[in-house]
Amino acid sequence: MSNTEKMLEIKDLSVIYETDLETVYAVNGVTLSLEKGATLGLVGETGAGKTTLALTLMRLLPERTGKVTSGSITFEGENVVELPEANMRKIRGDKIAMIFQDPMTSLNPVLTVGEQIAEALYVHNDSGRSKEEIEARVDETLTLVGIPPARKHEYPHQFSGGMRQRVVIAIALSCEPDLLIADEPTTALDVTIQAQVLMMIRDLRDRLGTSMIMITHDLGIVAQTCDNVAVMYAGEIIEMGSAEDIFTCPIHHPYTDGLFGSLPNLKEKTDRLHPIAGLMPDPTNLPKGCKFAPRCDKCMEICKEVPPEVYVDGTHSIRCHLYCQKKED
Amino acid sequence: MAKINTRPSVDAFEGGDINFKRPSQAKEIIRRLKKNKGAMVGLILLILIILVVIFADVIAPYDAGVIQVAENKLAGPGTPGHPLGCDSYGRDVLSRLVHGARNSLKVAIIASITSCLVGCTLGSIAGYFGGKVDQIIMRSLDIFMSIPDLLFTMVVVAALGSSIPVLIIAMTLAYFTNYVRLVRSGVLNLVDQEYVEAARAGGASPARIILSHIIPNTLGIILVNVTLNVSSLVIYQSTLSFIGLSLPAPAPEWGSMLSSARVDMLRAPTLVLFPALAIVLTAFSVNLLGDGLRDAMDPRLKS
Amino acid sequence: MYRYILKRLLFLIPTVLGVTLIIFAVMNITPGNPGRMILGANANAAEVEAVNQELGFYDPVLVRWARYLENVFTKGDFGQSYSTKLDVFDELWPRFMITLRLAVLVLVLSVSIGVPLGILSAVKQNSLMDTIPTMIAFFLAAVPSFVVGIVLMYIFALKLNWFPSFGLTSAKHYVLPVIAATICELSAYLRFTKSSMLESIRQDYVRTARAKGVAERTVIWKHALKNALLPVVTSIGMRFGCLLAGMVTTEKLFSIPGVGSLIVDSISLKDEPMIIGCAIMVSVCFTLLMIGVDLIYAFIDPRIRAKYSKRR
Amino acid sequence: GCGKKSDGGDGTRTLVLRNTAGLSTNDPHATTNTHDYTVFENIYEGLYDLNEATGGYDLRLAEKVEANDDATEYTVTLKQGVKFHNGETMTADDVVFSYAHAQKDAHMGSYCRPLDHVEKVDDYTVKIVMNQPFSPIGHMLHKVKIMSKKGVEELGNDFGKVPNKVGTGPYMWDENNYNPLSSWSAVAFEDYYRGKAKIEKITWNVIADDTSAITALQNGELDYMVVPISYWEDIKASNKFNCVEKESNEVMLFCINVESKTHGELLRNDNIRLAMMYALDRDGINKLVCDGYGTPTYMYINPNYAAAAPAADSLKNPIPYNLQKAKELLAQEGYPDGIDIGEFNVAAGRNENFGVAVQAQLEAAGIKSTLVVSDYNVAGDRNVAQEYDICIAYDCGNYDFNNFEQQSSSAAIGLTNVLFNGPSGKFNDLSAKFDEWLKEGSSTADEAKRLEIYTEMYNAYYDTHTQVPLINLPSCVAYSKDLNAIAVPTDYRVYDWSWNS
Amino acid sequence: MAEERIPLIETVDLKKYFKVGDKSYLHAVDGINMKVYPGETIGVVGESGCGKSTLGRTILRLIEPTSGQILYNGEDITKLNARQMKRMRQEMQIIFQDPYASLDPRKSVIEIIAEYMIINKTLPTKREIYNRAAHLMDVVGLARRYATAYPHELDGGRRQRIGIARALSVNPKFIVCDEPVSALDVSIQAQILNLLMDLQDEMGLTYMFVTHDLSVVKHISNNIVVMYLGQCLEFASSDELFASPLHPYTKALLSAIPEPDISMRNKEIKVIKGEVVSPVNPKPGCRFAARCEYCQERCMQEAPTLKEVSPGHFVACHLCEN
Ligand SMILES: Nc1ncnc2c1ncn2[C@@H]1O[C@H](COP(=O)(O)OP(=O)(O)OP(=O)(O)O)[C@@H](O)[C@H]1O
Ligand SMILES: Nc1ncnc2c1ncn2[C@@H]1O[C@H](COP(=O)(O)OP(=O)(O)OP(=O)(O)O)[C@@H](O)[C@H]1O
Ligand SMILES: [Mg+2]
Ligand SMILES: [Mg+2]
Repeated sequence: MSNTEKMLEIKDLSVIYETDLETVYAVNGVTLSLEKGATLGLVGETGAGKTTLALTLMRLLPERTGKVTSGSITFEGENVVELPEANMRKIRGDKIAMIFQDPMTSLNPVLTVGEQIAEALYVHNDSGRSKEEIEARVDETLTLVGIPPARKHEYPHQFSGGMRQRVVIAIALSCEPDLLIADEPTTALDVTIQAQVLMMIRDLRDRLGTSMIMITHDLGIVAQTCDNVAVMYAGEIIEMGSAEDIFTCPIHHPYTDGLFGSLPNLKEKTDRLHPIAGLMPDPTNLPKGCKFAPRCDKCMEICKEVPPEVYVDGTHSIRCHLYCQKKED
Repeated sequence: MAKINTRPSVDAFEGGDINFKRPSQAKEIIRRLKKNKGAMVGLILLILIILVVIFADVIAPYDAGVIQVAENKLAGPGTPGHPLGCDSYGRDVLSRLVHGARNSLKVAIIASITSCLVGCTLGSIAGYFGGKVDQIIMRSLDIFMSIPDLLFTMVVVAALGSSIPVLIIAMTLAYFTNYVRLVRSGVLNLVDQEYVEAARAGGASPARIILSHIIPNTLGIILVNVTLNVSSLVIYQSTLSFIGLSLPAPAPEWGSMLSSARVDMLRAPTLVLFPALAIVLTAFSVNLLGDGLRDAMDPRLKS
Repeated sequence: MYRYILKRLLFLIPTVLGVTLIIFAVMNITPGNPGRMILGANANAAEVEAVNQELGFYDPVLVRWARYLENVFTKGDFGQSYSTKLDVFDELWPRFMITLRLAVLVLVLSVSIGVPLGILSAVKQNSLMDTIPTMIAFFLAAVPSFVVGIVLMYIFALKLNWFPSFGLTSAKHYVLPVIAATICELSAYLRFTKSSMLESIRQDYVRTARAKGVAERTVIWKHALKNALLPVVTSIGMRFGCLLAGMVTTEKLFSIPGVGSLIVDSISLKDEPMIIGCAIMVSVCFTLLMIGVDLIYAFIDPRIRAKYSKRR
Repeated sequence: GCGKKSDGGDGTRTLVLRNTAGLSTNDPHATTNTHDYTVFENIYEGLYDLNEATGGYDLRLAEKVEANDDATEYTVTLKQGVKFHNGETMTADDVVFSYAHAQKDAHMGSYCRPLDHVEKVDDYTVKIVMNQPFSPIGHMLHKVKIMSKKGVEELGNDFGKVPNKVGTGPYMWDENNYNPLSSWSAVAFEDYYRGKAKIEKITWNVIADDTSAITALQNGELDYMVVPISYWEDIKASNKFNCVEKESNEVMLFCINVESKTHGELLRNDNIRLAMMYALDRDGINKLVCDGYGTPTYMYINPNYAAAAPAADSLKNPIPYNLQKAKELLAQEGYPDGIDIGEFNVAAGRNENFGVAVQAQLEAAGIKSTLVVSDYNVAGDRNVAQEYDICIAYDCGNYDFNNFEQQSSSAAIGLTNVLFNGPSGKFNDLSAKFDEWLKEGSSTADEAKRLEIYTEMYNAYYDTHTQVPLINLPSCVAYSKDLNAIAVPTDYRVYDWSWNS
Repeated sequence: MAEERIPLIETVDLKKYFKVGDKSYLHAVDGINMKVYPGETIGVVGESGCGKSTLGRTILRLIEPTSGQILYNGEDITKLNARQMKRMRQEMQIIFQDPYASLDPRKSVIEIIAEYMIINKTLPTKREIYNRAAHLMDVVGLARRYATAYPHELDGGRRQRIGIARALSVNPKFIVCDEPVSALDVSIQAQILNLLMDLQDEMGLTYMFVTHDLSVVKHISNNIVVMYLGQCLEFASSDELFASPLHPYTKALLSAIPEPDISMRNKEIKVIKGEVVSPVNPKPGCRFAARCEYCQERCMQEAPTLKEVSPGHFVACHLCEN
């Protein structure tokens, strides 16, 4: 947090999926930035566009269907959206790495774990490391994530879910990336394993000074690991701020309030939860005003018609008419 | 992701009367199918061919078997009264093609369906009951499968003599094995599905589970296979004709028309051309349709 | 692993039993007349009858089946052809080698063209590189192989006189039959590889590879292909097995003395020992091939390798 | 590999011939297949040789053949100085051995049935002892090939499977090219007693398929070929070949089974059979099936081919095509709307073509039938077993009316294979008479007498309308312009051929 | 705790072993003794693969138990024949984890809900059955316009409601909820939890609630069973368990929950080392021994049995015995 240099700036990014049958508006005008060494938590419900955003950063959107319709992503001074594929390939895996959600399917079943980790090292071998050096680095990375290096000759199916996720993390970390995108890295894991993996990610991040985007829908994880938090809803960032802003500040976007209301509390006995009514809007047919308006219990007339501006209070920003109006008043 | 289609309101059954009308899921498939140009071309061609089959007697100028006149021997296409010419017996080619469509398609379609029925029955028994039953069925199937299709068909036809029922039996025997495996693996997948377990939790009997849950859910892939099989059977039948094992001489059938026209190939190339075209066109359009169906049923393949 | 192979090899015995029984049973529906075949057209009925009696031709199927098996397993004797009176095996073997040579050529060609084309059209899905080969494959899949053969013969042998139209005596002779058989095989491989490849390209691990910055070529060849090959290998095994008996039309058309034409001839002659010999030969081959396929599987896919080595 | 290609003139050019199937053996006594014999005729020789071009037999390895009075013993003087391919000289021992060998094998044995044994008189004389007088003995003397006793015994079990040197013919098996499945060669025998053949080497290629054979011919890969009729016009028009077309001795027959278990009653009705006779339009059939190259005929044997056969005009009541009359007859028998006479048994291939044409003609007269096509052998068996209502039969290789005796026991339909002395008794008397005629004919040494008997028998037979000749098939042969060949339908003798210089 | 109340469901030394390979058995459920009282909810927590679902399914006899008894109102249902079991199925139902896989994709919503009633002929006519199905849709909060929709057209939350309506359709007393909310987003999860609790209040249902989410289980359950490798390690009332967990595994489990509270950010997490070991032919001794930081010699040899350490609080651990 000492260095306030921005390493990643996303401006007004919109992404759609266009298929024969329909157009999905997955990301709608997202503006975000990330400081060097910081961790940003990205939370939101299923289909909010979190993974799409991450894939856009990696330029890994499905070739024919996924399209960036507007905006820019500036990573270390370069606009990722317009970068030629060859240059992008240099960044991928080396500068930006990604941990995928499902450890069961994201490893190639027919290659050994060691081969899969070494691959990124071979691809980004600018310093001309020898084979031995690379193998040594593979061992090192495996040790880092707590797997005995001797097991690098084994295949993914010989590992349990937790260990596979560690391997996925090892792949991402092998080239010491500047930015690590973790897309729900623990959703598929058990609580105890999740704790192990989260601890490890936290440790590694702190040790290596990597910036990180942690995508999750678990507010608990965000609270435990992130410096900044962005809440996504229907492809928009509806609230953003430091962890303190989100977890301690009394004012929130009604959706964020709803999220907190939905969580059963471990400390006090609650009789009823207070969830948000209804469902996310159909991403092929978004409401024209505030996207949350149909589910909002504080919905006003204006919300249905006009997309809200962003209310900013220091590091805390909320995209809601409630607060914008207050400010104007 | 959640995509909510608004169905015609059924709120009407509030008062007690339920208008239980089930919108067909096939609609969605048809909608996707309609977007597939190839499949539509195939479908239209196929419909035309089937119309020809149905109205063969109306379309064909002459009775297929009867020799017109010796003078017409090998009359070229465009001869008055014989738009596609005559064969070496002076028979009208158009009439024989049209009547031949009946035999060719009848055998292919029926054999495709019977092999499907036999295969599905065995496959679902093997898959659902598992254990010994499965072992016995699958081991015998292994033996069956190790005899190549063509060899088996030839032996059967040679033993029983060539006729439409025998061809159907022979082709069924050659093709049912695919279905057994297909359906069995489908059933094995489905038996582990939670909705099958849910049905058992509700007290459903094995028969009900197979009939109302498992079969409908494997139907799609079975249907695709039945379709594609029709085309391979049309070709298969022509292969049998070529080696002299298809329907006996005077019965019009594309394969035997083709192979008997071969001796006149130098004098009358169109005699070979027309039945060949008929076979290719039919198989081609069935393939197009079958492939389109598969894509329509598995939309993942497209994007 | 060895135990597993051994077990599979042992399964050859029931296979041979089953295959022979099936063929015996089917042939028994309308039996031929071996005596007549052995003695030729000019022999009189009494002589024919005597030979039939001697052969035990009037015994029940199961008895004949058991006798046959006894000869096969105790003496390695597959009987004598009714029509040529040669040992079935002696007659079969040279023909089998001919077919095998042809089939291997066809396999190599069709796999080495069909599979890459399939990969190409999967990778370039919906581009011209996809539509054109796919459409051609589609069309060819609808053409019976003997029609392809006839057309080739008409053009390249008769009209252009580039290649001979019969036999297999020189390299030139192989060209037309191999191409004719390849064209149909090839389109099957193309379609199959394409769909398998499309399936595998969609997998998450391919995305993982891309996320490492791996070049697209490597992604396809190293990550997607190896997984996509598994089902293709099975189909290669199956199709090759069928090819051994299935080149009948090509063999007939180009007058090639292979197993296929032997089968057809024996069937029309009701030369029972020959038919059964062919069936056993082809089935055993098929079973061996499938064992081979399983081994290749294990070689490609560590999960399956593990399954075999565990199964002790 | 193949023999050297042409450089013409010097006689080293290899003659390339087509064989429709592979060799099943090279033991001339172990097969009766035409496609094997065509080859053997150039390699092995008998005491007699058939002269296909003129009909009748020539002396070959026999110098002289004399019969005793009752024609049961023949004394044969052998040619001297005849060498086998292995260098041995032919003696009486070899002849005795060869006849014994032929008698042992069922195939050749059927030709030797009336033969008792052959005994050696001296080194160059043998005595052939018959069980009964046997007029077609010429055919036997031709069919049984003389082989070197030593040569055969040396080969033991391999005889028939490997190239041998046991023949006396103008050509001997080429050991360098012997693939019975696909291709084999024979080279001229240096010490052939009639002088070495003019053509140095022959190669036979197996080409089963007609289209590929025609292609090969057109491409110059074949020098001589019997051309299927449907290609004949093209071949002639190409002007590249010497083309010879003539009548062959192959005849197509149409048979009605009066003893049929299912339709016997109908078929025993003389008028219905007669109606069928009237319905047959031989010219139409000829045009459809033989492109008009065949010869419509009422003769069981082509008189032009046979040395002793009734003349073409010896038939008293040939029935011409008359559709009207056929219909009238049917109506008269109470079937104005037509009848169904059951199964029409034909063998696949050429017979099938005739079947299709005949079936249609019968149908035009209101006589319906169902074609049952099966493999040649299967169809033959069905005919022998009388499992048909009507059928197409095919007869060839009759060079002598005398052979009727043989045909009567053959599986291919010959005269007497149409069952006469059946349970219905329709023609039982005639059948008995037949046996007499045949016996008398075959044991009569006097040829004029024999012809008289046969003519009588032949008229009686035709008048039953149970088996009638339809067409004499044409024989169309095309051969290279470089070749001096004597075009015959089947058993060519390459010895008589030569290359044009 | 259990005075004169009769448990609705009781399992006595219930075991389910799956045969894997020739001689190996997978001990999915290994001697579970458990009592569920009417109107209460028993929560079952544990890591993936510890046998929670198998336990639930075995209790309903969707899987035949290897040994042990299942008492429903005191009646041993393991002895019932197919017909009696069919009747029993109307008393006991199940809601599945995966709202995608548990609904037949070829059947419309109303058909799915009506299926059990048709099978069991709960009501005499089809019309009545469909009317009741429609009514059940109201009960679980599904708009009636979805009656003829297909499951794939609906989102997870709605689908889960279908599953609930189907379970309710035969008026069961006891429902096994096999992780009914774990596939859902928090806001939807909360909606469903509320619904389940409301239904329990209204209909007096008894739940067995299987989950791996501790905060959910605490919210909904009266008593909690902590399972590990097919065995019950700790059993206590919900409040008791969270207030004073005894078993080292339970403690670690509780500390591993990430809480949405940044003040807890630097709290000590007791990370359990290692992973769940294979349940195939387990070694003797305490199942948790291999991962336990307090593991002693004795734990490796002798399997601890479930003992009541304080009223209503049972633990299977040698350490906690005294
Ligand atoms: N390849 C695709 N084609 C079409 N639509 C897609 C595609 N991938 C995602 N979408 C749609 O885009 C929207 C955003 O999806 P995305 O995967 O980014 O959501 P998410 O927030 O990551 O959800 P989750 O929490 O389930 O991972 C969803 O509505 C989804 O259905
Ligand atoms: N039909 C079966 N055959 C063999 N083993 C099985 C079968 N069903 C379950 N198992 C095994 O039994 C053990 C317990 O499985 P179960 O599904 O009950 O676990 P769970 O606690 O519900 O896990 P999860 O949280 O992943 O649902 C697992 O190791 C599983 O692999
Ligand atoms: Mg996502
Ligand atoms: Mg479970």
